[in-house]
Amino acid sequence: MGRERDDGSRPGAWRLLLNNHLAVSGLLLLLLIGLLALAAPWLPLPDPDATAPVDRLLPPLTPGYPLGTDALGRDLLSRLVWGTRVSLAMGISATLVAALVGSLVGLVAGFAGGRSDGLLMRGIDMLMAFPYILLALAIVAVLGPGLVNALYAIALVNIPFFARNVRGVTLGLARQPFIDAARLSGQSRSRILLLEVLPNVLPVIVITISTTLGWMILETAGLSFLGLGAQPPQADLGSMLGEGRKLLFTTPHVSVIPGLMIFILVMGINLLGDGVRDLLDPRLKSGALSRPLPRTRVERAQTPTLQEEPTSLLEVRDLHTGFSIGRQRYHAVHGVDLDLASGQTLGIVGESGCGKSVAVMSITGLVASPPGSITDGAVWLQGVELLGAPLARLQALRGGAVCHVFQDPLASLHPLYRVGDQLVEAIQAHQDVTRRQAWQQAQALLAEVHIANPAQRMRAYPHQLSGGMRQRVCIAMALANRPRLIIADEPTTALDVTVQAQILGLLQRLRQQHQVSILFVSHDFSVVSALCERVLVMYAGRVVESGAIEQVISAPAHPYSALLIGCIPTPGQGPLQTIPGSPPALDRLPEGCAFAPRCPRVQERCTEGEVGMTRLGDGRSVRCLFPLQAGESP
Amino acid sequence: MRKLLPILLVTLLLPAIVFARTPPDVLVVGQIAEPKSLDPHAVTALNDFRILVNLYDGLVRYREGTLEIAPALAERWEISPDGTRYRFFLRQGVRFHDGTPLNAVAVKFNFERMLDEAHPYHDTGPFPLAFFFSAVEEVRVIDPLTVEFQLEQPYAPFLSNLAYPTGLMVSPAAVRKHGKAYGRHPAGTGAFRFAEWQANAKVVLLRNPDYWDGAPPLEAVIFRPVSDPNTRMAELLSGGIDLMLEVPPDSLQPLREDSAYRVHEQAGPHLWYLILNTREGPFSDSRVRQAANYAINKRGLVENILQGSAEVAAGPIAPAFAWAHNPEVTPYPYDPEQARALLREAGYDGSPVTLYVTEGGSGMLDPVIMGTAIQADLQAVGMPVKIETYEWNTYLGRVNPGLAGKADMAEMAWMTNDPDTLPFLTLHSQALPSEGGFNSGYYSNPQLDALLDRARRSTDSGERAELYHQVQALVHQEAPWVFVAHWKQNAVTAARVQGFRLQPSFFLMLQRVSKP
Amino acid sequence: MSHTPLLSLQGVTRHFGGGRYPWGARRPLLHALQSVSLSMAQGETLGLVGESGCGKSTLARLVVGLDRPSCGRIEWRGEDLADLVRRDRRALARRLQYVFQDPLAALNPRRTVHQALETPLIHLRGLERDARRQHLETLMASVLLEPHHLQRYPHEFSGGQAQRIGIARALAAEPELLVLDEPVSALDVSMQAQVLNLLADLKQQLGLTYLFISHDLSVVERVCDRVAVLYFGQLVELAPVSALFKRPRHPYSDLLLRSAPLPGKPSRVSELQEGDLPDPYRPPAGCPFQDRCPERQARCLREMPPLAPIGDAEGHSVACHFPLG
Amino acid sequence: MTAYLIKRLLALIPVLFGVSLIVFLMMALIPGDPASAILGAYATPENVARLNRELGLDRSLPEQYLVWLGNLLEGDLGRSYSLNRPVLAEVGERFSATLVLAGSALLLCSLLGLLAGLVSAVRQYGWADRVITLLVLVGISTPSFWLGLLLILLFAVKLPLFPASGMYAIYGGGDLWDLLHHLFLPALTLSLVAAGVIARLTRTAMLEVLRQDFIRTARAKGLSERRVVYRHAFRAALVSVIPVIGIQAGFVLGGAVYIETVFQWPGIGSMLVQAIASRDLLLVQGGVLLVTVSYVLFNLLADLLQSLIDPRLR
Repeated sequence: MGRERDDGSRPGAWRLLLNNHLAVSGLLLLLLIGLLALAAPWLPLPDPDATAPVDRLLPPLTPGYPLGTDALGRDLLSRLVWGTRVSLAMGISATLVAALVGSLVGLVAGFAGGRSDGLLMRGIDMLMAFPYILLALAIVAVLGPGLVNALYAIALVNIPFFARNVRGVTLGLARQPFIDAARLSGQSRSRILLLEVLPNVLPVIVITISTTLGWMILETAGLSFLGLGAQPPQADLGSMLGEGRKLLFTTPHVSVIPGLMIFILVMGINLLGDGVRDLLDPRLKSGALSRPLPRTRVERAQTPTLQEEPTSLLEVRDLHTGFSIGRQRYHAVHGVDLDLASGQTLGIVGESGCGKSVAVMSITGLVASPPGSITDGAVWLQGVELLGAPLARLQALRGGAVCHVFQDPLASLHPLYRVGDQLVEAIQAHQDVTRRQAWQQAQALLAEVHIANPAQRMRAYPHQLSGGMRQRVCIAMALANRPRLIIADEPTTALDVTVQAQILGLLQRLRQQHQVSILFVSHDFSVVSALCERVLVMYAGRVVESGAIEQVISAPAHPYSALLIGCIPTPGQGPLQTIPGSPPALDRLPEGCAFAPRCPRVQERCTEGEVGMTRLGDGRSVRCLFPLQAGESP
Repeated sequence: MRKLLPILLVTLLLPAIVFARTPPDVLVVGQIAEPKSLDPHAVTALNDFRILVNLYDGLVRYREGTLEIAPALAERWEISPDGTRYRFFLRQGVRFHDGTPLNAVAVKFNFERMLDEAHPYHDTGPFPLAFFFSAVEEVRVIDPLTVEFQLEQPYAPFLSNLAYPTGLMVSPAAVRKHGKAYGRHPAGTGAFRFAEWQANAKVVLLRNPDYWDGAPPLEAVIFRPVSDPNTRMAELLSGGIDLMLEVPPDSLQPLREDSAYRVHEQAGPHLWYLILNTREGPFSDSRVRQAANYAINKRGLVENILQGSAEVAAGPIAPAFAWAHNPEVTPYPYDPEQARALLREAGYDGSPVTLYVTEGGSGMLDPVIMGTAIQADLQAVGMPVKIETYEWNTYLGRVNPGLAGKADMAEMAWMTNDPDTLPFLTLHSQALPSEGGFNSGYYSNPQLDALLDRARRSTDSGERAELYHQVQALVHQEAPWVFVAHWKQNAVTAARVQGFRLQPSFFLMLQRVSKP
Repeated sequence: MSHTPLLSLQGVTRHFGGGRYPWGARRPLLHALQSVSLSMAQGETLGLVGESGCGKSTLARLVVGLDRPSCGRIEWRGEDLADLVRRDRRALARRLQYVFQDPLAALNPRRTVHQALETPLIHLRGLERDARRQHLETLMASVLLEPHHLQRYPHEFSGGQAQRIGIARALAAEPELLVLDEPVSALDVSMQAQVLNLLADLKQQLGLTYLFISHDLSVVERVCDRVAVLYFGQLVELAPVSALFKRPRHPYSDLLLRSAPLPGKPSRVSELQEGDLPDPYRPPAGCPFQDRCPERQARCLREMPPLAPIGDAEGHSVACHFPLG
Repeated sequence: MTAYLIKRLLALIPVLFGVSLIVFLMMALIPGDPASAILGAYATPENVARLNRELGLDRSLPEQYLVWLGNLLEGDLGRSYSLNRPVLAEVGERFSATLVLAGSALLLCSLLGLLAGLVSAVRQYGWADRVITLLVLVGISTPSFWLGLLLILLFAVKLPLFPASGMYAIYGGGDLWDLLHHLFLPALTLSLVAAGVIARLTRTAMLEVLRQDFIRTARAKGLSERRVVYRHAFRAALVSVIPVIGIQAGFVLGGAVYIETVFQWPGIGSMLVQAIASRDLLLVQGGVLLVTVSYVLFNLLADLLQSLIDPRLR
């Protein structure tokens, strides 16, 4: 899923930002304040520095002084507007200075690595270890007070944030293959830093700016508050606050008004900053940072009724699962049916993005939701309709009657818990046993999946095991509660070929010993054929062919199956076959047969109307109007 | 998790119910900062003096409510006709808090510790204000209760210097015992003795029941440093302190109207002024200097900005020195027209001038706001002013070496104990920065020099008064400064504090205060 | 074929870490490659197979100069590579190029294909603007992409297309030898076929030499002339492809062959196959494969077998005390 | 682990050395000197020179630094000019107060931040999330120096629930309740910003972790949602939150400078402000060193805690 549409959001960045209500309110707030500040010279405001001691400390809403006056009788509204102008300019310039210097330090440290990195970062450590206000105080004391010097001080104390953030990202980037590629393209180090690294670091710099700008305005205000910033009579928000603080108990408005202004300004910046961060941070993109629900959301138009008593262990009917991202709807699974009898093995084969994983994850509601949702169909497991079952029922079945083995065993195991604890947890979730009993059961399970030294391995953390052992642990965990069905989603893809063979052998044995059914998902026909009796071939969210594995391999009926098999290099075969073009976008499925645009046998009828499944006998069916005959090549 | 929060809140709020007010007979004083040391010879700040004068006595002191010299540890004294020998007769039976007796030997120890670099306890210093007694040539023990000072030359301010905290008497035994740590283990003869000092939290003094001038009514005095004026105010309002000093002028008005508090005010020997650079720039012309004096609305400053917490100044000698003050010299009136005329006459070209402003500092009142107001006034008569603000220590570092090449005007304030000190140290031509003085504006006038020299030598107070009257008139006319204000010190006490009075000396005398 | 090989490695070793901390403790030493010697003739395709962590990629990075060997020597046409680079920083990149495993990660997401392909033309070939434009078009055509693709960003391409761009960039330098580091393992089968066919065509057209790294034996068998089997940083078998697939002599090669799944054939390996790779921080004294070897004998635990010629087929050598019959 | 600890502690030495050098240089560059600071208005060049001689400040700066360094190795931080007291005594007394304030603020901000972030993530887009998000935004957008004053005005003056300043009651008190009572307002003020930062981070980390494969595994095991969130996700999220708490230690220690002044907390922050104002080089030097050490130790503690939770870091 998904890599192809990774950056689909980019052109609509503005629109996305505008979709974020908080960010928009922040933006509006800032625009308003910014405009006011920019327009200060043309606004009908009295001179902000004109003193009138007689009119001092007038309360707000006094005629002629909408916000009242300060201790010298100066108009607070006018000072506020002019002061905001100064504060904004200060905050922005300090941020830019800090961003420039800090990013440079971070880039160089992260890219050069080694000793220069150590040296630069020790320097940064020193800056960070120094209480920042004292540092600023000392700098201003050395340079003398004044806006520009306060600006330098604030910029200096904020350099570490940029340096650290940028260094972190640069460090990661420096190990990226594309940096090696640039070196091999003959670019010099400085050019690589400037042309290859910097553009990728820029979002981080912008994010850091958006998070520090508000902070810097607060800090500058802090310095001015201590009298080290703006020089009288010039106003900035901090010095207004500082001048007013002495009067806090008697005439609070003199300090509350600039205080509120600082608050609103910084709030606006932070709101907008959050929006910008959401937009630029790749982790937050496309709504990925929403909390997935305990089960996939089901939005079926109607609850399906059972036509006939289900005979198989698992029956899936007309399953539709999709993803909603923004206004786009991606149809990952588009009407899938499958049946699996007790003790049977069924393989699902297809290329990445064909919906095979989503289909099997939908069975127990493990498709992340949002953004995923099941819009139609039904799933019966042992006679229970899973999609409509209450969560507690589903949780009792998960890990009980139906278990999962996932693709990446390292990512699938909790990195912070010992393997034994994770097994015990799985056992205790479904069986009423003591921890000691569960521990013993778990150890027996490890022995059953042929892990040497199970007693010792129980105490190991996942990262201390090899890939093959981790996958054995995952399988042991799946076996913990004597399941009827194991759903294995590409369980060997991340493993080495020798380990893959072992795991396949293990699954084969377990199936025979425990009479457990296996639903096996893979992109690799060879792997499926090593384990499964029957196979489904999926393309663009649909099953295009199903049947016994030997028959499908030896005489594929769907042109897609035939081509896919032809792509696999086998000894003594002619030139490799290829499939022209690429799979259709899931949000714009073509009418008719989804494979039609790439099919060498395409006819006009293929692109008109739904193509249904055709039964071919022998338990085989195909979704093609012109299926291949045995021995025919596409 | 969900239950934790309310429990946390309740436990934190619980002690609020038993909110303690200060008990009777214990006076809590809100200070502006923590004392540096309780060794009277080692400190220079008024904040520290406020504690010390309750812990120690000097040979002489200021008479209650005046700046006149009165007997203290010395019952009486004699001055030789040439004004170089002072003989003091000590009070009998006075003991330091550590039990050792106060006698002539102890007095001699006190002065020699400060002045004699070879003294075994000179290293318990430094003694920054020892130069107050630099005229002392020798201290002689005549008999156990008689001590004599030999001066190098006549020095009229000597007595008032003795009344200054630098002249307070410490216990030689305690100095010997604690050495460099004496400042934290003080022993004097005062109305209160030292009990406890918690860093940045409190200094506790307890009643001295054997005080020679009668034991004070208060059982204890606690000095609390609260450096933030708002917090100080909050403490006063919430009952955490009984006596608050240096209340921001704007906070005084509501307190005056509140019967729970009593506001005290007292003018003192303080002057707030602007040093003018008479060596270069526009202020080298006395007409421009006068113009500045006319242009600045001093009454406005005093009444509006300082909220009546100061009086308009006319010249270098504060009215608090009643005997030396010349009542015929009146302040320059606020007259922008006159100022403009004088500027025109002097041919001032409207070039901008630089004003040094400090952010704070002892006796500087509200320097930034005042500087800003002055800037506006001068601007109004066509003199553009550029302000440069500095933190107090940096400020002194820039102003004391002289303004030449840096600035045309600088804010300054002095509190002195004798009318001699201020003009002698800041206007005498021998006091130029290059000579080690404070004449940062380089004012030089042989006539003034002669007047000051004579006043200093004279031991006849009538003659001195006459000379200072002339000084006042002359300096007013010549306007080497802009004379702005004499500060009225203020304090607020809780209503139940009785017998409290501020002193013109700005010292905080608590011997007669009670709090039932 | 000339007598001096195009590329030869002599006793190339690479380890990471080692030495001591400032306070005296020993810094762990990781052996990535141990004394590998092999040579390549012009025009051949040498396959390099082995499991993850066996040192395949380390070897590849050494060959193209992205890394330096800890000891040993790499020669290009009999000349020391290190010397060559010292004289001309870019000399290596003009002769040897690299195609990465993850095609998208090897392209800067913020630069267009045009920028990516133009870089070697500027820095390695020093071409002028017009010449570059022409070259870019031929390059794109040679990897079967349209000229308008030049203006796109990497994320707009599928994995197969992106890998073709990666190949185009490597070709832009007009190298003689291409190091292909698992060029198809990140791709779907259909894409894999496209790329493999393309590589075969290019080799024929341009007379390239390939160092083809893969873990997939069926792919290696199709594209390679000779195969080098790497296990735990050591070369355990080197043979012409037909010889190896017909009759592997090292037990590890045999295991690899038996493990590879084939469509329609059930697995031929026991799930009980025990043992893991040895700890790279503490390599065993003898043969690294001892733990997993069914033929293990006492000698294997003590003595590391040297790579020695064996049997009938020319150029077949194996590092085993007891090679399979 | 020991090697790691030793390494970290050794890395502390150059940082401390650098910091002390910076302080020394900075204090040398600041105009004004301790003698003028002590003498105030009476600081004539003559008096200043005399006092400098007595304070031993007439020596060259490198010489002074070497003397300081030599004394430091003997455990002597010198004598404060302005307080006429050993620096170690003063700094020690002040530091314990700062530790109480900063430590409890750090504890408070971690607790509040983690709790808020957790609730906010679990109830994503619910009203609790909205309220917390808003509060967090308010927290990180308020100038803390101003907030402290407002809190005093509200909770000490208008509504006398808490004392306005100090660490213990001035009369009586002195027990733990008294301390907590005085601690509440300053610790709250000091922790608010950091709590906001931590809350945001916890929320993001939780949401990120909830997307991980091992959470899917936990669900596939049939675990209850409560267990999935609190036992599996929260612990994993902690791993990325803890180092940020370490960094927040720096902010809290830095922020203590304002807060200690406003609440008259007898800590090292307010001491340093005064020490800089009075150009008390040795006092500044000693104070900054101690703050630096504690910052680094806080971070070390965070790292140790992190490796305690995450076995991969051991």
